Amino acid sequence: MSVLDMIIQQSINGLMLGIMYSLVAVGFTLYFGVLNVINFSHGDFFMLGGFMALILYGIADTLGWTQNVPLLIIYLFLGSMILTALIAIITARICVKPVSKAPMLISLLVTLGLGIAIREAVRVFYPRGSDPKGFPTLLPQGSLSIGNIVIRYENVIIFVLGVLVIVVVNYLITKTKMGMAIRAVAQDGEAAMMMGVDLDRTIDITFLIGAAVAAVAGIMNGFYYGQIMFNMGAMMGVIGFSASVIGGLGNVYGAIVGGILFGLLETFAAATLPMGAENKRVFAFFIVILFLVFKPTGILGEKVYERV
Amino acid sequence: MQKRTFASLLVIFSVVLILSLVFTACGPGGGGAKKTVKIAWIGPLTGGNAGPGIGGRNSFELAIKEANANPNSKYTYEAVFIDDECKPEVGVQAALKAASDPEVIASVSHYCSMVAISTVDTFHNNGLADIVWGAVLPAITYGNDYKEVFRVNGTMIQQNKVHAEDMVKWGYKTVSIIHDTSDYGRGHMEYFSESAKEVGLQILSVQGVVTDQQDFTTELTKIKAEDPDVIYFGGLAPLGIPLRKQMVKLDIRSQFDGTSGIKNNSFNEALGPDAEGVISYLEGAPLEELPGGMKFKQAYEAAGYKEPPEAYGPFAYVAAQLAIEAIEKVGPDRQKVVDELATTKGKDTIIGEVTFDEYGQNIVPLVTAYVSENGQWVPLSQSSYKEGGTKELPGITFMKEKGRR
Amino acid sequence: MANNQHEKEAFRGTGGLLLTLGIELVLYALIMAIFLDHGGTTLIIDVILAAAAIVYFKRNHALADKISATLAANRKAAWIGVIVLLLAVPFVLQASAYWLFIVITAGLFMMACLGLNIQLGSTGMMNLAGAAFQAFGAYTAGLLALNYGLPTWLTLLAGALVTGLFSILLFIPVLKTKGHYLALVTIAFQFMVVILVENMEWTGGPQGLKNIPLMNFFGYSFNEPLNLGFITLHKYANYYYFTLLLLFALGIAAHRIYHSWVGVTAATIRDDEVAAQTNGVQVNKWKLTLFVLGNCFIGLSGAFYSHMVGFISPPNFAFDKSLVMVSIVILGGMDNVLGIILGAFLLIILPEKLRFIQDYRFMIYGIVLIVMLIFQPRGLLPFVPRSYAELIQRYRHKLLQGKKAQGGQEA
Amino acid sequence: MNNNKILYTQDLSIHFGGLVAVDRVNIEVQRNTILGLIGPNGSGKTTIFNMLTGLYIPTGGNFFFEGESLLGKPPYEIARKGIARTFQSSRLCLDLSVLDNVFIGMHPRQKHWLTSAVFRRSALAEEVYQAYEKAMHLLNIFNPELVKRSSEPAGRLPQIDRRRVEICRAMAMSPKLLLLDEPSAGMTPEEITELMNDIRKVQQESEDITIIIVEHVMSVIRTITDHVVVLNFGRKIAEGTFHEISHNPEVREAYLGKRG
Repeated sequence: MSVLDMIIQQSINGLMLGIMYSLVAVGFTLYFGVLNVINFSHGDFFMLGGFMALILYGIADTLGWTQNVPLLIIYLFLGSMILTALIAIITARICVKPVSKAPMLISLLVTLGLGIAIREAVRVFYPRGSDPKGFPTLLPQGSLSIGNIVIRYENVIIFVLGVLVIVVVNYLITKTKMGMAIRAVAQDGEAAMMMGVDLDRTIDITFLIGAAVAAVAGIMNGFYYGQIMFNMGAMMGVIGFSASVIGGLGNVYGAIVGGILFGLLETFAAATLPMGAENKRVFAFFIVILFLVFKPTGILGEKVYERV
Repeated sequence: MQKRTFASLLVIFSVVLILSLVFTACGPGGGGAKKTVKIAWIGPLTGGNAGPGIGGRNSFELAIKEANANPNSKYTYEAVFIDDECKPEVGVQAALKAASDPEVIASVSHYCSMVAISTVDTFHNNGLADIVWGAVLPAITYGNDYKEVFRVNGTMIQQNKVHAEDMVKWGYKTVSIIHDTSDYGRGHMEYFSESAKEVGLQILSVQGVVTDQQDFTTELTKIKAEDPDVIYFGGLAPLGIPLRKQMVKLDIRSQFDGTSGIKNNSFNEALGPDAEGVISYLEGAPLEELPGGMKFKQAYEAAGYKEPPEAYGPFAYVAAQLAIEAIEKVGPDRQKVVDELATTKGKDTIIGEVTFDEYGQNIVPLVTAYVSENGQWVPLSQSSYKEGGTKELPGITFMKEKGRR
Repeated sequence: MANNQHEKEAFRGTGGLLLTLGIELVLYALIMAIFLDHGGTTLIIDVILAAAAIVYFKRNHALADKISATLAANRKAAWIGVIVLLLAVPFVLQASAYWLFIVITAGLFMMACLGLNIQLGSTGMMNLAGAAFQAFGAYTAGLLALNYGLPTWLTLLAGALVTGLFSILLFIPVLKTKGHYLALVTIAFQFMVVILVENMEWTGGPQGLKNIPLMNFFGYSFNEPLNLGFITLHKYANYYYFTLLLLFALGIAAHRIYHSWVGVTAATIRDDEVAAQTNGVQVNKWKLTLFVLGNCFIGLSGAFYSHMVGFISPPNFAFDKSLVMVSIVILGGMDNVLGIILGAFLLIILPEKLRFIQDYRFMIYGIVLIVMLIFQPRGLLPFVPRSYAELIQRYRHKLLQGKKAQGGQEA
Repeated sequence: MNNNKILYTQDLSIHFGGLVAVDRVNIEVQRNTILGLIGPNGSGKTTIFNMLTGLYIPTGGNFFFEGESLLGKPPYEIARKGIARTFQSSRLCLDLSVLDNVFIGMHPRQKHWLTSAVFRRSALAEEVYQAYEKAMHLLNIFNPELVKRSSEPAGRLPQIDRRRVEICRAMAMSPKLLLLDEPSAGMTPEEITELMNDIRKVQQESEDITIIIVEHVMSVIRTITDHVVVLNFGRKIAEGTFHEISHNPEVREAYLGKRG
């Protein structure tokens, strides 16, 4: 393998890793944009999405519905998105809404508590929940070789699907009436309420979209890595948060940029630096801090003048 | 008015005081003909390592139940389970909890090396026998001269020595190492590298990965370019599974060898056919080959445990048996039990003969290679992959294709 | 002043004194019973009693006011009572060193959280890297003691100071970011520190530092049982008393800082940086000073831990410990020294007691956290407006004495 | 002459991106006078305050306070030179007590910090006592009621009292120049009169204080200012006494819009 081949192959690896991060990051951007909340339980909804799909697959398997693979995949995605979103809306009504007006610290801690509760509930109630769980292989497994570079069909599907999901989310919140309401709340909750926007419904919808995207990310994560685990959301949450900040909190496309940048940073740090593999996160987080200090609005965020 | 509220407060106060005194006085009451002796079990019951932890706990409990069912035993045994979450800080508290209960006479403790190494002081200071049932870091027994610390399972040194020698036997020449950065992974990497150098294996690269990592494509892409005969992985199943999966996806067909950390059911369950041909090394002899092994297996199943005993369950079982035997012999006295355990020599158990050296380490003569075949871990020597068997290890096939063999 | 009004409503005389001491004794008995009880019955009874008391006092404000007035009127006696009862803890827990150890651990959390409170509660600087700063203190003390054999008092001091110095490393991010962004900076820092410590040789890598000398002050080893002549206490009694001493010192320092210009300045920076600046506050200087000061407290707790347990390793200082610290500050009550103590007590000791429900423990921890925050979002003991009565009284007293002396001279 | 000019600006300008908020404004303020700064919304009055207090750095021009250029100085340093201000939307710390809010105004003069707080309590006590007396005195001028409620959180006070506390905070600095940004916003005419009387009282009490006041209520400007500057779209369009500017056609146009 030549150096160039290696760079290209590692870039592909970085892109794949990055799109996984992007899918989680988009949720953070959404919650922050609307509720001004950093939802630390988001990573755990991501995990929950994966487990929901696994349960649904188990049901399909016992009923013998596994013949038609495309239909099965659609069933897994839709089912898991709906179930995860339902749980998200219920928990949001119970725990997040009562503190949505409280200081940021409180909402941060509430979502942290929610994350712990979800994670532990999965571990305790899912059969042998603390073990890693294999995820069914449903996407085509072949690959395409260009010279020494190998591109797997599965990767292409996941990447395209990931970008598509983010584009759809962007469409939903910038082009539809519902999205307008969401953004109005983001700008000024009270003013939006006076103009007839139903605040409760908007919060519900935000959690619906956020959790559905998290579920998609969880399932794709399962397809890509072939396993899911109850605690996979914790680190993913922190990285997703970082990626959304690098991209620019509040900007949906920023999530793609931030996620992919974080993925590439990790990949190349691991591939090129001495002791890189074990220290790549140090490097990536260092870059995050630099961003926060010198460009806190992120790559795609707009510069905001602080009103005095 | 004032007087009345004051009086009622006084009444509440005295009631509470009495109540709390009553509750503290009512410890678990004695009674019954036999004296109750407590034996502690410490290991992970929550968190990522709860799987093997629960297997160990069940096996331990099985030994206690068997002893209680035995009409000849002099005491009634009570198991005390304490969760160490696989965190050193919690482990120290757990050990202290066991040690500060005077009724606890011995402790069968720790699956995670990190925790085991942090608690040896606590056990030593309290004079409580600490029989390690899963942690493999050599320093736990060899790093001190505490006579309270014993270990029934082997250490990384023995495991990796045999492993490296076997690699040469199979004809491998080059190896790439991936390890997790915990003490477990790093320790395995160090001892393996040492042994590998001694037997003349060439190490192409060593890469560390953090324990909550999921994506190994970067590291594997590098390894693919190195084209080794075998990939050695030092780490536990939660990392081993995605690593193996991604290895298959990247079409890396070198042999995949792991440490004892991947020899558990979840590895086979999660990977399905992709686990086929993966090798793992574990101290001790396979259950099926031992006199009491099948009996243990049957008893475990008969006791109705949902979770499998996992790789280290038998060790926890044996550790409990050793503790019970010592107590039966010298009575419920911590010091005497420690002294008695130290004399253990050539005792027949389901994990083979147990002999403690001067460090309290069981000098296990056996290290067994297992191979994943049809979704089960099978001793390599009994599998179709054995030399001259019906199947060929993927690494061998790969080397033949490349013309290296 | 308002104080006088309270005094009128209080129970007076011996009755008041007895009530004060009685309340303390009841609370003490209730808490100690939790430790001594092997199961969880006492805990459940206590929780029910506490809930009943809260409901009762919410309906019956007059009585609650009366009791608090009585406590205020008997302050000296109340403090003496508290001190005596706290000194008695190792005697009560003589049979269970484990619980004594847990109490000390909670004490160390209190120490760290007093520091965190200076940053988070008083100044409004989010710090989710508490555990990482604790690691600086712990490793400094451990390495100095292991490699150079420095005495304990020096390593403890060095642990605190080096942590403060290292936190200056973060000064640009701390000054330039706020709110969520500062939260992320500290999260990133937390992960960097743990990964680095794990991957470096001289910190012992993942195996950490072993055999760190236990505390020894001028020849007195804390590792020996504490012999008082009439009774021999467990060796942890040494650590307990030392923690108590440090906590008293640090608690009083924190309390005094709170009731001073520094506290006012910090609170203004927290509530409105712009207003602070236009009133002449050097916001950056104060933020940095208080950030460093808070980290010194945290570092000290880490150094203490390494000398108590004798073993430290990277997982000791993981992210979830930082979260626990922040939870303590927020749950106990931001910017309230007593709140921190209550918060640490609840969040460290209760989960330990909840061990009897093993598997469900963390799930319940999460749920309890949510429930508490929803119903008591400002913490259990919320921030109370500063009172200067004590300082002013003190000066008036001095003034009065000065006048008397002067008057005497003139005559 | 120069001695009497406490503050003057030279072509003071600022723009945000493409928007020119203040364009070459020249203002002179005489010592011990009250200057009124008026103009329609968005004409740059508050922006000028923000520049004078160092919150915004001007992109052009300069300004001098007591003969010294303060351009580019950080806000805290400008405050220490003797410029205090209030804000359009009150910026009290609502959780803190009234007293604490006034105390922060004395920040630059306080001498006893960390070490005194922990170890030298009596030295601190003396300073606290003096500050306390001063704060009480100030609060008493504005509203004796405030003295009684001084240990309550500021957030519990009615709007008018909050403004009074904010002015007390600014006065606690013993400033030479006080910038009041719409102190009467949201008040009834009676309340406004009351507040203006208080401000007059304050000015009479202190020996040396100059005030710049931004106001929309013309009766306020008429009754208390000595001199008025009118801004529109970031430019100075007129200045003079109230009488003079009220007859200036350009000013009328700016306020009422072009007719016919």
